[in-house]
Formats: sequence, structure tokens, C-alpha cells
Amino acid sequence: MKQDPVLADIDGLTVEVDGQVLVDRVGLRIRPGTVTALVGASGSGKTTTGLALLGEYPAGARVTGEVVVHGRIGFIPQHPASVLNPARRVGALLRDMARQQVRDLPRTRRRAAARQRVAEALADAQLPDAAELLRRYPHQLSGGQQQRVVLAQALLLGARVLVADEPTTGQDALTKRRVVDQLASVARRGIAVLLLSHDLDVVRELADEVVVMRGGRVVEKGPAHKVLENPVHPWTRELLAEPRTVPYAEEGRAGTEVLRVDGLVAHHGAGGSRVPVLRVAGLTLRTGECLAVVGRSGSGKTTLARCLAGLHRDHRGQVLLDGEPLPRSLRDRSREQLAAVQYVFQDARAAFDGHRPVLDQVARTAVRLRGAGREEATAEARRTLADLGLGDDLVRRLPGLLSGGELQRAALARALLARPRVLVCDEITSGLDPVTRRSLLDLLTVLVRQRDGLCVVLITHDLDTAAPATRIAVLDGGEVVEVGDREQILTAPRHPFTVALLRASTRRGSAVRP
Amino acid sequence: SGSGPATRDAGKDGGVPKRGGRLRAAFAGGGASETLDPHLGNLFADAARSKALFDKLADYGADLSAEPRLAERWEPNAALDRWTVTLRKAGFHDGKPVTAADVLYSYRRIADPAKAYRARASLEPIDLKASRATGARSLEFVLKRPTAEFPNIMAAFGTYIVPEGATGFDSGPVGSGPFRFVSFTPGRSTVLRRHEEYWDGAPHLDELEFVIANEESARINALLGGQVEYAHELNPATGRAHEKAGSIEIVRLPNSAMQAFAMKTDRPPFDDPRVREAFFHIAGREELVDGALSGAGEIGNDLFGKGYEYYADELPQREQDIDRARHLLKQAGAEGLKVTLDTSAVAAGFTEAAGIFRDQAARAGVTVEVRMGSKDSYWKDILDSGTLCCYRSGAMPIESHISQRLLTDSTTNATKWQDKGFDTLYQQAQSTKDKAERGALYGRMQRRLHAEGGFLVWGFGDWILGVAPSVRGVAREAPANTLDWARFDKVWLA
Amino acid sequence: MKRPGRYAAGAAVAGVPLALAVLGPFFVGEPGARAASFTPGGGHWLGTDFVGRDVLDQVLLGGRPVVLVALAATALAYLVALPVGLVSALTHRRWLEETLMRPLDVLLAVPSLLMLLLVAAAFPPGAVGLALLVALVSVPDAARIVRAAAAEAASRPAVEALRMQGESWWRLAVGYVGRSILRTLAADAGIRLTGALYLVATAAFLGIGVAPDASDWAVMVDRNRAGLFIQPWAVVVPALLIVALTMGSNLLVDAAMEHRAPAGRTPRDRVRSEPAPRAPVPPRKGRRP
Amino acid sequence: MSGLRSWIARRLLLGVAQTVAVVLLVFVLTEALPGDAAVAFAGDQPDPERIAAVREAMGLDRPAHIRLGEWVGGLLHGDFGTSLASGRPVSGFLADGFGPTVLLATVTVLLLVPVGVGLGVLAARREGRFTDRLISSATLGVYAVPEFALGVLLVTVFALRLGWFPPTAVGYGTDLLAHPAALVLPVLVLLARPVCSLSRLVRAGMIDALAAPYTAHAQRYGIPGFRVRYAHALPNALAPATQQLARTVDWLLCGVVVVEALFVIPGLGTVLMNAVADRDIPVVQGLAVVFGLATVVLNLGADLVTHRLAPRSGVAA
Ligand SMILES: Nc1ncnc2c1ncn2[C@@H]1O[C@H](COP(=O)(O)OP(=O)(O)OP(=O)(O)O)[C@@H](O)[C@H]1O
Ligand SMILES: Nc1ncnc2c1ncn2[C@@H]1O[C@H](COP(=O)(O)OP(=O)(O)OP(=O)(O)O)[C@@H](O)[C@H]1O
Ligand SMILES: [Mg+2]
Ligand SMILES: [Mg+2]
Repeated sequence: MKQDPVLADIDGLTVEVDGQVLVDRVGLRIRPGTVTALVGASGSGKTTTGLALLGEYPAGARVTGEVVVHGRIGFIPQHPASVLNPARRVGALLRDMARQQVRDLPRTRRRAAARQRVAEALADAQLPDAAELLRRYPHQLSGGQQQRVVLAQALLLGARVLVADEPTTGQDALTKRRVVDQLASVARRGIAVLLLSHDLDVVRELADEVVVMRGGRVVEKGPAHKVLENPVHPWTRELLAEPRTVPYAEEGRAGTEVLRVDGLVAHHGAGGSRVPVLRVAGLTLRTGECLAVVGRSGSGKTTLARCLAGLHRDHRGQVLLDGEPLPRSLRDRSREQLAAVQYVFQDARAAFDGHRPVLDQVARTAVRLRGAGREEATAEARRTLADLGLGDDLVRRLPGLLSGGELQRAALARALLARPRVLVCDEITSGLDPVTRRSLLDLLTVLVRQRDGLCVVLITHDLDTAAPATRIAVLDGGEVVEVGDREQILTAPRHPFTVALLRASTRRGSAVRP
Repeated sequence: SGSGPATRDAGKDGGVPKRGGRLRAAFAGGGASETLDPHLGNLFADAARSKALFDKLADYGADLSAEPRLAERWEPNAALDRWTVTLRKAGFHDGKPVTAADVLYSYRRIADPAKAYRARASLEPIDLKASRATGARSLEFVLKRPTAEFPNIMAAFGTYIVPEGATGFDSGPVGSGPFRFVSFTPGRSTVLRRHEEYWDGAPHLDELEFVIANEESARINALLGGQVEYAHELNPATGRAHEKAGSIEIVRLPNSAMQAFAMKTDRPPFDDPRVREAFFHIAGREELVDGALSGAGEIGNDLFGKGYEYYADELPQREQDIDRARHLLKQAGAEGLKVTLDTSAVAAGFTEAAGIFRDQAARAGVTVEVRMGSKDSYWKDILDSGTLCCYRSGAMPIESHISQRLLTDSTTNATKWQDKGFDTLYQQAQSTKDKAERGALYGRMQRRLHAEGGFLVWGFGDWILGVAPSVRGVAREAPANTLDWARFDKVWLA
Repeated sequence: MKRPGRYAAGAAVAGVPLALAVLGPFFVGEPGARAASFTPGGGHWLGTDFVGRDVLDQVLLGGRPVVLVALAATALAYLVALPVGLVSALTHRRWLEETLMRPLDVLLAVPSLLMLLLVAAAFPPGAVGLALLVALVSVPDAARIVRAAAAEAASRPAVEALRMQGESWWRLAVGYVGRSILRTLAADAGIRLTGALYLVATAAFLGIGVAPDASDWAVMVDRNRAGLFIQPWAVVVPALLIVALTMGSNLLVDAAMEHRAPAGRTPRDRVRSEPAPRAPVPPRKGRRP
Repeated sequence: MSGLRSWIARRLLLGVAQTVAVVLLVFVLTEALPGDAAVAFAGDQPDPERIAAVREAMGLDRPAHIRLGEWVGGLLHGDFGTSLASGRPVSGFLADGFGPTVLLATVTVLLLVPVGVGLGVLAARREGRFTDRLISSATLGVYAVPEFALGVLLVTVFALRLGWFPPTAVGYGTDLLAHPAALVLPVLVLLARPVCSLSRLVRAGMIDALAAPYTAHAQRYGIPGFRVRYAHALPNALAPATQQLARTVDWLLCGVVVVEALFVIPGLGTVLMNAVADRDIPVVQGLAVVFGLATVVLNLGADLVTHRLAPRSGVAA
């Protein structure tokens, strides 16, 4: 082996499961101090390649090729919740890791030193005032907070190689900025970063090398500026195309009111530590419109969505469907009410039953909520899934065998099968490459425009995704600071927070357009 | 009767009795509600402790005849309804002599109707109001009717003599027995020390400790492990296992426990003597003894008290005869008879015997359904209800057996054997002074019972003890409940 | 990663008692006359038992009731415990949970001896009394274990998603939560089976269910204990068969449960104790075809 | 936190009600048993006149609810009443039985937890391999051997053959601590079954926990294997085992009749056996109070742990 500074080397890696090739002769070299970005369509084998560095492969996989890694690897998985221990407080692993690192110090100073390190790592991961956070359990964090905790773990580890699988998907624009800065400084410290991302802004900003994958193969690779500015492969070009701007909903087709939120105050925790995390004085959804909810990570977007869906009982105020108050808990909602308000979970992997094929699970919605026959439901599920780019052989697998983005689409399909009147989508595009995202949003557009009465609540961090919405609600610290038509919010934001948010997501060359 | 079997055995055991040492004896007990009150005792452990601490006026010999103890002599009047008893010179542990007043106090205490002491029924024939002390050591018992077997009353279970006025017995009971009190923890242990001035000669042992171990295997393990020197009440199987091994000695006290099935003679189907006889013929006694007693015992002949005084030896041994049984049942119109046999885990061998008998009866075309009862209330339950049940009795004189169980007014008449002629015979015997004549009367009674009684006595179980090899002077012939059973004043450690 | 031999050990061990239980009764001859109890030899291959019957015959006869009774008893216990445990884990109504679970706690606190005695006194011997007894004694325990195991699974987002789909309670409780805790349930049931078996023996002794001299391995073990040292076979053979049955069936269940974790990406060699590599890891080479 | 506190407070209140229910149930059960203290006292001399006299002397001729009421009245003043069979105070019975029982239970649990959990974790790590099979077979084998047989076997080998330990605790009284050797065999017998049930449950939970991504994650991040297993994976596997442990402790506290009898340890089990046999209702009721409280506290403890180990539960919609 030559004396080069390669920290991780993947050579001719092929991963096959049951004769199906997930990754085909992939080669990669990761050098200290550089960021190598792996981009590509959803399901193109990014995660599989990244996990190979960790020595993890799908169960029953045939692996050929060579993977060599020097030193310890940090890992930020696509679904951070999966690596957070549900029975332990968030701080437990961090503290254990820190303790490992201060073993050489005199006993008396260890505690303080360990605490110090944890605090630093958390700060680096953009989790300020974390002392309180450390005492929480993973489920008590928002999606973005979970992601940052996992990032903090990786930073604390002091790994020489960092595999970051979609590290910014769950973050708002402001936080994303800082995370990106943090990753950059990590790289500057000589750590090799393998960035698996759909977020081309992030890739643009961070990557030294870009590897473009499609269908398990590397279609193009090279220095970042070369690949991004002068893509050779048509697929790369497609990936880099501009985001859509066509509004989701038909303009000016002001529908009737479907859902109204009245004096909502939602709490988390129980008893004395019950804290209000969300206040919505009033919010109305009309047929045929699409409301985007944006805001910082942890601002209460998911909580709002869960209140609507009947998944968060602990709230005051009312959610009214057609003027009728909806029961707080979805257990008390009738089938019609359940079908009317559907929620697509932020963490798609956790929301599927690992034991049953995806197709079956998706089809069940139609069976249970619309009384469709089994066959009929399956056929419809298959159609909907296909519309979302998920082939038949794919959806007959167990959820564990699907990629992150694939699962996200399946989750959307599951909700769609209810023919909901209000569809609440929590970060459904975060795991998707621009191409897939575009087609998914196109589909949504078709639905909003065609299906009479459907209205969509789109929770997102991505202003590109939010921009075509009919209206946009901006959440900060649990308060709705601003709601308005897209034009107004994007061009004439009133609240300083909205301004900050917009500024943060302004990217090189192109501002967000109405 | 002078020297008891214990002293006889001491010679056989070899060597001259050695003084000293502490013997630990393991008994099954009654837990934290145990008491040292000799009149309250119910269990073997109580009986053994009472025997060590107290004395009775008389006690049973190996053949269940009464032997004088605190009473030196007894003499009836001609009508057999007044008995003069002379006490021997004996002292309580506190140095006071045993007097006639103590005896009267003790008997009156037992007979107190409010207290329901177990021995009260035994003392029933005595008119305690009329009885009186005639001197410091002599007294006259006035009886309600002629009672030839009055000495049996003085030897009856639980008729211990306590000092006049004694009430509390748990801390520092005072008796006249061979051992004096040291300590007592109910359900665990009782420690006693030699009473040097004991009238029958001071015990050889310095100290005697009764420890309670309810589980048989615990008793045998404690014995094998050297934690106790004497283990009371072992299983026949345990006996067999250790008999030849040599590490401990197995002592079998024969004829200790009568095993029987009791048929209620006052109700169908057993009100027909032919059915009773058929059942006598159904029983395969060897099979029952081998199976239910694991061979540790002898077969019975449907009579109580094998080997005891007055036992009707001459009657032919009854054998299993299924054909005859079938024939008798047919005669009685009881073909395809169905009976329920009550049993319970209350005594060793009961459930086993029930199962075996069920199979034997099946061969005679009788369906026996075995019903398990609660062991805590078994004796009460079978007394009046049911038709057929497992029955057991410890050793007692044949006369007591009859008076307690077979007379019209007997309190525990489990066979409901109520027969005027039989009662008369009994009264006749009680008014007969001559022993041989009396024996003849008992013989007549037993013939009737053998022919048509309600007890199907199929066997007599051995009482099995285990002792450490160093223990000498343990009686080998005394059935349980007799004088030499669980008697420790003649025991010594080699 | 299928190992064909993984069922072998369990099957081999459980096979003997199961075969005996199924086929044994066909090989029993007419019961001969009884011999003395606890005698070895004498034409009896395994000697005689506490009432002088042939031990071999008893062994051949005694398997069927054991297997049937223990299985039925455990099944019955779970039939009650599973719904109770799952309902209380899945409900968000505290009062419902308390109503279901607290009375069971009361049952738990009543000494089982007393329970046994009472059932013995109150019910005629027979399958009903026995079933009731085993249910009474095992249900509270089992329900608490089900409840504890289900608590985590019942709070997963997947359950929320199923609710969102309007899935039936059964589907949710049995299809998802039950399935997620299957391994724990299997472990508990496997153990409970053996417990039930000896409970039957104790009950038999107190007069519930089967006769105290029934041909039943567990009853044999219990009732022949007095003769352990003179005729050990009467205890040892049925005890060994019960041990084999317990061990074999549990090993079979273990084998069936092997790698039942939902498929997904797992490290090649599953996570074991080996510390993560610190120094350069040796190259992980895949097999070249 | 205070939500938890109010939950505990409510459970304790419920616990009092439960204990009352236990006492009532036990009273009814004991009353329902055939025979009463007088019958039990009469034994094989069930002379009806005598039984009636005893009944009167014991006050059993009064209606059951009056006797219960009197007993409850006494209990409110901290008086457990007096035993029917011996006339001694019930509290004495309880105090006597409590010492040995608590000692045995403590020693057993102190050994049980590390051994049971350790074996379960080890078996889970080696799932399907030789070690797993060995541990499973051995514990299951021991489990399937009845207690008395195991006890007799241990006594025969270790006490009678080898002479290492005394075969029973006969004659040692309540002061078992002074004779630690006498505790070894009983504790071994007591351990046999719980070790199996505990380790099987831990194993079952641990297999899934060890395969979970969070465990791999902790391991990947250089946490020593021991800590990964016991501090990170184990909590996810422990809830059912905790319930099992509570049941075990309950069983240990409420009287391990066979072991007490086999080794002559006069604990609460023996007290209960005798009291039931004597139909000594005040003693049985006294025990019911103790058992009821023990069960309530233990179940509450176990539920707290379960709650703590599944923190997400309770917030579900
Ligand atoms: N165990 C498995 N068996 C079979 N196919 C699998 C398995 N695991 C993943 N796949 C398939 O392999 C392909 C690549 O998956 P991978 O997770 O690497 O994609 P990805 O590039 O990370 O996608 P995304 O951006 O959606 O996360 C997907 O189509 C997925 O369905
Ligand atoms: N169970 C809980 N207990 C206590 N606090 C909680 C709990 N769940 C969420 N929170 C807190 O409530 C706030 C709002 O959470 P929510 O999940 O709604 O955020 P979000 O806007 O969806 O964020 P993200 O974009 O990161 O997903 C966060 O600060 C989070 O830490
Ligand atoms: Mg991926
Ligand atoms: Mg969120």
C-alpha cells in the first residue's frame, strides 16, 4: 500500500442482495481535510456505499471488492432517531464517550473535563443551552434536534473519517448554515468527510470532490467545481436543474374552509414540567390550497402537525373540521375524520412496521379508511406508489430494505390512499434528490388541482419547496409569527424572523423567487 | 411392671449407660402456635415434650396395658366404681412433692368444660366433684359407673399431672418429669435439662433438645448430617433406604398405626352387613400394606389392636376373595355398586391406599370414586358425612378404642356402629373384675366386629425412627403413644 | 444466514418426550398385579412406584396428560393475559389500565397456597378446576410481563401510523405490538409451560384436577419423591423427560426466533462485544465470486 | 416529575385499597375453606361437643363480619390481633417469620440479579451458538427439576457426601446470619428457577437490543463493550425482566414453602402454612397485610422501572 494520505478507500465495491445489485463496482477515496460528496437519485446506493465504510451491509448481501478504513469513523445516519437509544437520555452516550477521552486525566478533573467536552461538541453542533436537552429522551426532541445530537456525537468522537448521511435535511436554513460551517471547520481540522446529500447548496458549499451516483453506479466524479459547473453526464445535469416554480395550487381559486385551528396551545412533558411549546391563535385551511409551514428546527412545526392529526393530545383549543371540533386523540376520531386528516411522518423509517411488506401497509389505508376491497386497494396502492417512482418489486419488500427517500415516498402514498381532505406532510422531501423531489411535488400539484377539496400542509425547511405554496406560515419559538400569501412572505416579509430566514436561504446566484 | 423395655434394650445395645451429653431430637411440629401446656398438646412433638417434662399417673406398656407411673398402686372397690390410688414419692422440678391435690387440680383442669382439652373425654367416667384426696399421697376417685379399665383413664393421652394452681406453661413450666425446662421457642426448639431428683432415676442425658422439622426429608438429612441424633416419624421408603446403609440406625415401632377403611353402617350401601362383608373380601391386604405402607407394617384382620392386650388372635385371618365378594354383593342386590371413598393427605398412606383399593374394588365390579378432602378438616368431615373413608388410629387400649368409637354414645363413632347388644357387652366387661372373664367379653365383641363391623382394618403400620449410631437405649417395641415411645430418660449417648 | 442444524438440538431433545407422549400409551400392556412399592427390578424394567405400579407403564402413560395439560394451561393463561396486557399497554386511559391491572395485583398478593387450597375445596376435581387454577395463578404474572414488554413497542411511531390508518385494535395489538415482543413472549411462555406442569402436580396432591396417583410425569415426580433413594427411576425418569421437554421445546423456540429482527442494515457479523477498531482496521474483504 | 409523583401517590393510595382488598379476599378465602380453627384444633378427635366449646372459647361463634370488624378495628391501632390457636399476638408471629425470610430473599436477590442478567446478556451475545445453547440448556434443565429434587440432590452431594455445608438449618433459630454456611444450599435452590426465568427474559430482550442500530452506534463510538451492553443495550431489554424480578422478590417474601421446609428455615412461608392448617384467621390476615403491602410496593417499583425504560409510553395519543 502506498504511503498516501487516503483515510478511506473503497475499491470495486459491489453489493448484491438476492441477485439484485445495489451498488456496482463503486470506487472512492477519501482524503484527510477534504469533503467528498456523494450525490444521486434517491435509491441510487449512497447510503449503501456510506455504510460500507462502517462495515455494515444489508442482511444477506453478497459483497465483493475492498474497503479499507484508517481510524475511527463518525456516522450521522439518514434517520438519526434510529441511532438514539429510546431508553436512555440523550446525554448518556455523549457522556460515556467523553469519559472515554478523559481517562488519562486525574480522577478529580475527569468529570469537569468530560462535561466540558460534551458542552463543546453540542455547541459545535448548534445545540445551545443543551444542559436541559441532555436530560431529555430522544423522543422529546424535534427531528432537527435529534439530527444535531447525532452530529454532536460524531464531533465529540474526534473521528478521522465522518460519514454524514443527509446531515442537514432536518434543519432550517439558519441552522443549516451553521451546520455547514461546522462541517467545513471539521474538514479543516483534517478530518475526511463523506457527505451523502441531496441538498446541492450544501454540496456546493462544502464539497471538494463530488461523486454522482445513479442506479448503484458512479456516473461521474471529479472536483466539485468541475462537476457542478460543467456536468458531463446528462443525469448530473438533470440533477442540477433549477427547482420548480409553478404554484402547487391554482391561483385565485379560493375554496371553502376545511380546517380551522382555534386558540391552540400545545404542551410537552407532563405535570409540573409541562411546558407550552406551541401557540396558534387561529389558522384556517381552505380547499384547494397549500399551506407551507416553515420555521426553525424545534419551533413546533411537527407539534402543530401532530395536533391536527390527533397524535398530540395534550393541547388546549380546538381543531375544527368543517366547523365540527375534531377529537383530540385520533383514537376517538371516526373513520371519516381519520381519512379526512392524514399525516405523513417526519421519520418515515420509524413509522413503518418492519415486519410487513411496504405495499401491504400502504394498501391497508384504503381498506380500513375507505372500505376498499383487498385487491382493489392493492392495485390502487401499486398505482400510487408507481406514480411516486416506486416500482413493484421495490414495494413488495420489507421497509428495512428500502432507502430513506423511497420510504418517504411510500409514507406519502400511504396517506394519499385515504383520499384525505387535509394532507399534512412533515418534511416529505427532505430525503429526496432534486429530480425525485420535483416529480413528487408535481404529483402533489396534480392532486391539489384535481382532487376537489384537498388541501395540503407542507412542513418544510426548504424554501424552494415552500415557495410555490399558496400561503406560508412562519413559526418561531412556538408562535406563528407571520402567515400570508406566498408573494407577500417571500417578497415583503414583515416579521424580522422571516427576513432572517429568507436571507439565510438565499443562495449564490439565485434568490428565492415568488 | 418394674423395668420397662428401655432398660431391657439398653443391655442389648451393649455397654453400660453413660451419663452426659446432649441429645437433639427432630419432630414434626405445629409451628408458632405450639405450646408446652401438657393438656393442650395434640401432636407427637407435644406428647414427647410433655412426657419429658411431666408425668401421668399411669402409662401404657408395649401391649397397651396400663403401667403405674406417679401412681404406685391402685385398688378398686368391689363394684369397680371407686378407685383408691396411692401416689409414689415424687417431686416437681421446684422441689415440691407431688400430692393428691396436684392430681385433682390437674384432672379438674382437664375436665373444665369451657376449655375443651383433648383428654376431657377420657376423664369423662370420673366424677371429679365426688373424688377427693384421702391423704397427701392418696386419693379416691369416684366413678360415674363401674369401670374395670380405670387404669387406662389414668394412662390416657394428655392426662398429665401439673402442680396445683399452674396456669401458664410457656415460660418455665414445672412438672415432675425426668427433664426440667430451660428454654422454649414455639415451632423451633425446646431445650430441657436433666432433673436430678427424678423418681425413676435421673436421666443419663445432660440435656435434651427438641427441634422442629416438619419435612420428613429435613429430619432425615439433619440426622444424616449429624445435626440431630434422633429423627421421629420417617417414611417407610426412607427407612428402607437407610436400614442397611449403616450410617444411621432405623428403629421400627410395630403396630403403631391402625390403617383402615371406615364404612358407615347406618346408611346404604353399608347398612347391609353383606355389603360390608363383601368389602372385607375385596381388600387385598398384602397389596395394601406393600403399596400404601411401602411394606412397613403388618396386615390387619378387620380388628383394632393387633398385639395388644385382649386382642382376638384366634380369629382366622381374612383373605381377599373376589368371587365371594361378588357373590355377597349379588345377594345384597348391590351389583354394579358405586361408592365414594373419602381420603386426604392427612395421614401417610391414605391416598395410596385409596387408589389401590379402588383398583381392587374394580375387580369385584364395584366402582370406587376417590374423593380428596381437605386435610385440615378431614376428621370432622368424615365423622358424619360420606359412606366410606380412609381411617387411621394411633395406639390405644382396645377398650378405649371401643369406648371412643364403637358405642352408641361414643363421640367419634366414624362407622356409626350403634348396637344396643354391643353396648351391653361393653358395660358388662366394665363391671367384670376378673381379667380372664373380661377378656372373654372383649373376645365376643371383637368377633362381632370381625364378622360385621364397620372398620375394614387392612394393616398396622410401623412407626419408623432414625437414630444416630451413638444413641443407645431407644425402645424398639413400644408402639407410638406408649410409655417407651419418645422416652428419653433411659436413652444415653455412647 | 440460515443454519439447517439450528433446529437439530432442540428437536432431538424434545423429540424423545414428545414421541413418548404421543406413542407411549399404545405400548402399555394390561396393568399387572401391583408389586411392593419402590422395588427395583423384579420384572419391572424401571422398578415400581409409590403404590407398586410398574414405572415403565406409568412413564409411557404419563406423557400425554403432561403435554396436553401444560399446553392447554399455558394457552389458557395467555388467552387472558395477552389481551389484558396489551390493552393496558395500548390504552391511554389510565383508569382502564388501572381497572385491568390493579385487581390482578390483588390476585398476586394472595398467597398461592391459599388459592390452591380454596380451589381444591371449591371445585370438583376435573379439567375445569385445573384450568381455572392455572389461569388464576399465571394470568397476573403473564399479564404484567406482556404489559411491560409491550409498553415500549406500543409507543412507537409505527403504532401511531397504524392508528392513522384506522387499523383495528387487533391488528395493532397482535399484528404489530404482539409481534414485536414475540421473542419475550415466547421466552416467558416457554418457562411458564414448565411452571404450569408442576402446578398441576401440586394441585393433584391437593386434590384438584388429576388424581393424586394419576399417570402423569409431573405427578410421578412429586409422589415418588419419598423413594428417591431406594427406587430412583420412579423420580429420575419422569423428571428427565420433563427436563428434556422443557429444554427441547425452548431450544426449538429459540431456533425459530433466531434472526427474527426485521431485516435492515445490520453489521455483517451482528454487534458483539468486540470493541470498535481503533487502529487501522484490517481490510474487510468480501468474498470474490 | 411532579406528574410522576402524583402517579406514585395515586398508586400508593390504590395500593392501600388493594391491600384492603387482599385482606378481604384472604378473609373470605380462609372463611370459605372447609373447617375452622376449632375443627383444626380438634384434629382427629372431632367430638362435636368439644368443637363447640373450642368455638366458643375462640369466639368463632360470632358472625364473621363482626370478627373481621374487630380485627380491622385493632389494626387501625396497630394491633394485628391474637392468634386463635395459641392466644399469642400475631405481630410476634410475623416478626419471627420475617427475619429469616428477608435474609433469604436479600441474599438470593443479591446473587440473582447479576447472575441472571449476566447469563442472559451472555446468551444473547452468542445467540444460536454453543455458549447460548449451553446457558439456555443448563438453566432450563435446572428450572425443570422440581425444587425438592434439586434440594435433596444438593444436600446429598454438598452436605452429606462432601460435608461442606450443614444439610439443614435445624436448631439455628432465627439467627441465620450467625450460620452463613447454612444459607448456601437454600439460596442455591432458591436461585435455580429465577435465574432461568430472568436470564431467558433478558436474553430475549437483549437479542433485539444488541441488534438495534443504537447499540451498533455506541459500539462504533468506542464505548467499551461492557458498557455498551449493560448501560446502553440492556435498559431496552429490561422491562419484562424487571417485572419478573418483582414477582421473584414477591415470591421470596411471601414464603418459599418448599425451601423453608426442606432446610428447616422458619420463615413466613412456614408461618402461613401452619396458620392455614390451623385456620388461624388472624395470623393469615396479618400475613395478608404484609404480603399485600409487599406486592403493592414491588409492583409499583417494577412499574416505575418499566415506565422509565419506555419513556415514550404515556405520551401516546
Ligand atoms: N437489504 C436490501 N435488500 C435489497 N435492496 C436493498 C436493501 N437495502 C437497500 N436496498 C435498495 O438499494 C437501493 C439503494 O439504497 P440506498 O439506501 O443506498 O439508497 P440511497 O442512495 O441512500 O437513497 P436515499 O437517498 O433515498 O436514501 C435502494 O433502491 C434500496 O431499495
Ligand atoms: N415529548 C417532548 N417533551 C418535551 N419537549 C418536546 C417533546 N417533543 C418535542 N419537544 C420540544 O418541543 C419543541 C417543538 O418540537 P417539534 O418537533 O414540533 O419541532 P419542529 O418544528 O418539528 O422541529 P424540526 O424541524 O427539528 O423537526 C422542540 O423544542 C422540542 O425539543
Ligand atoms: Mg440514503
Ligand atoms: Mg419536526
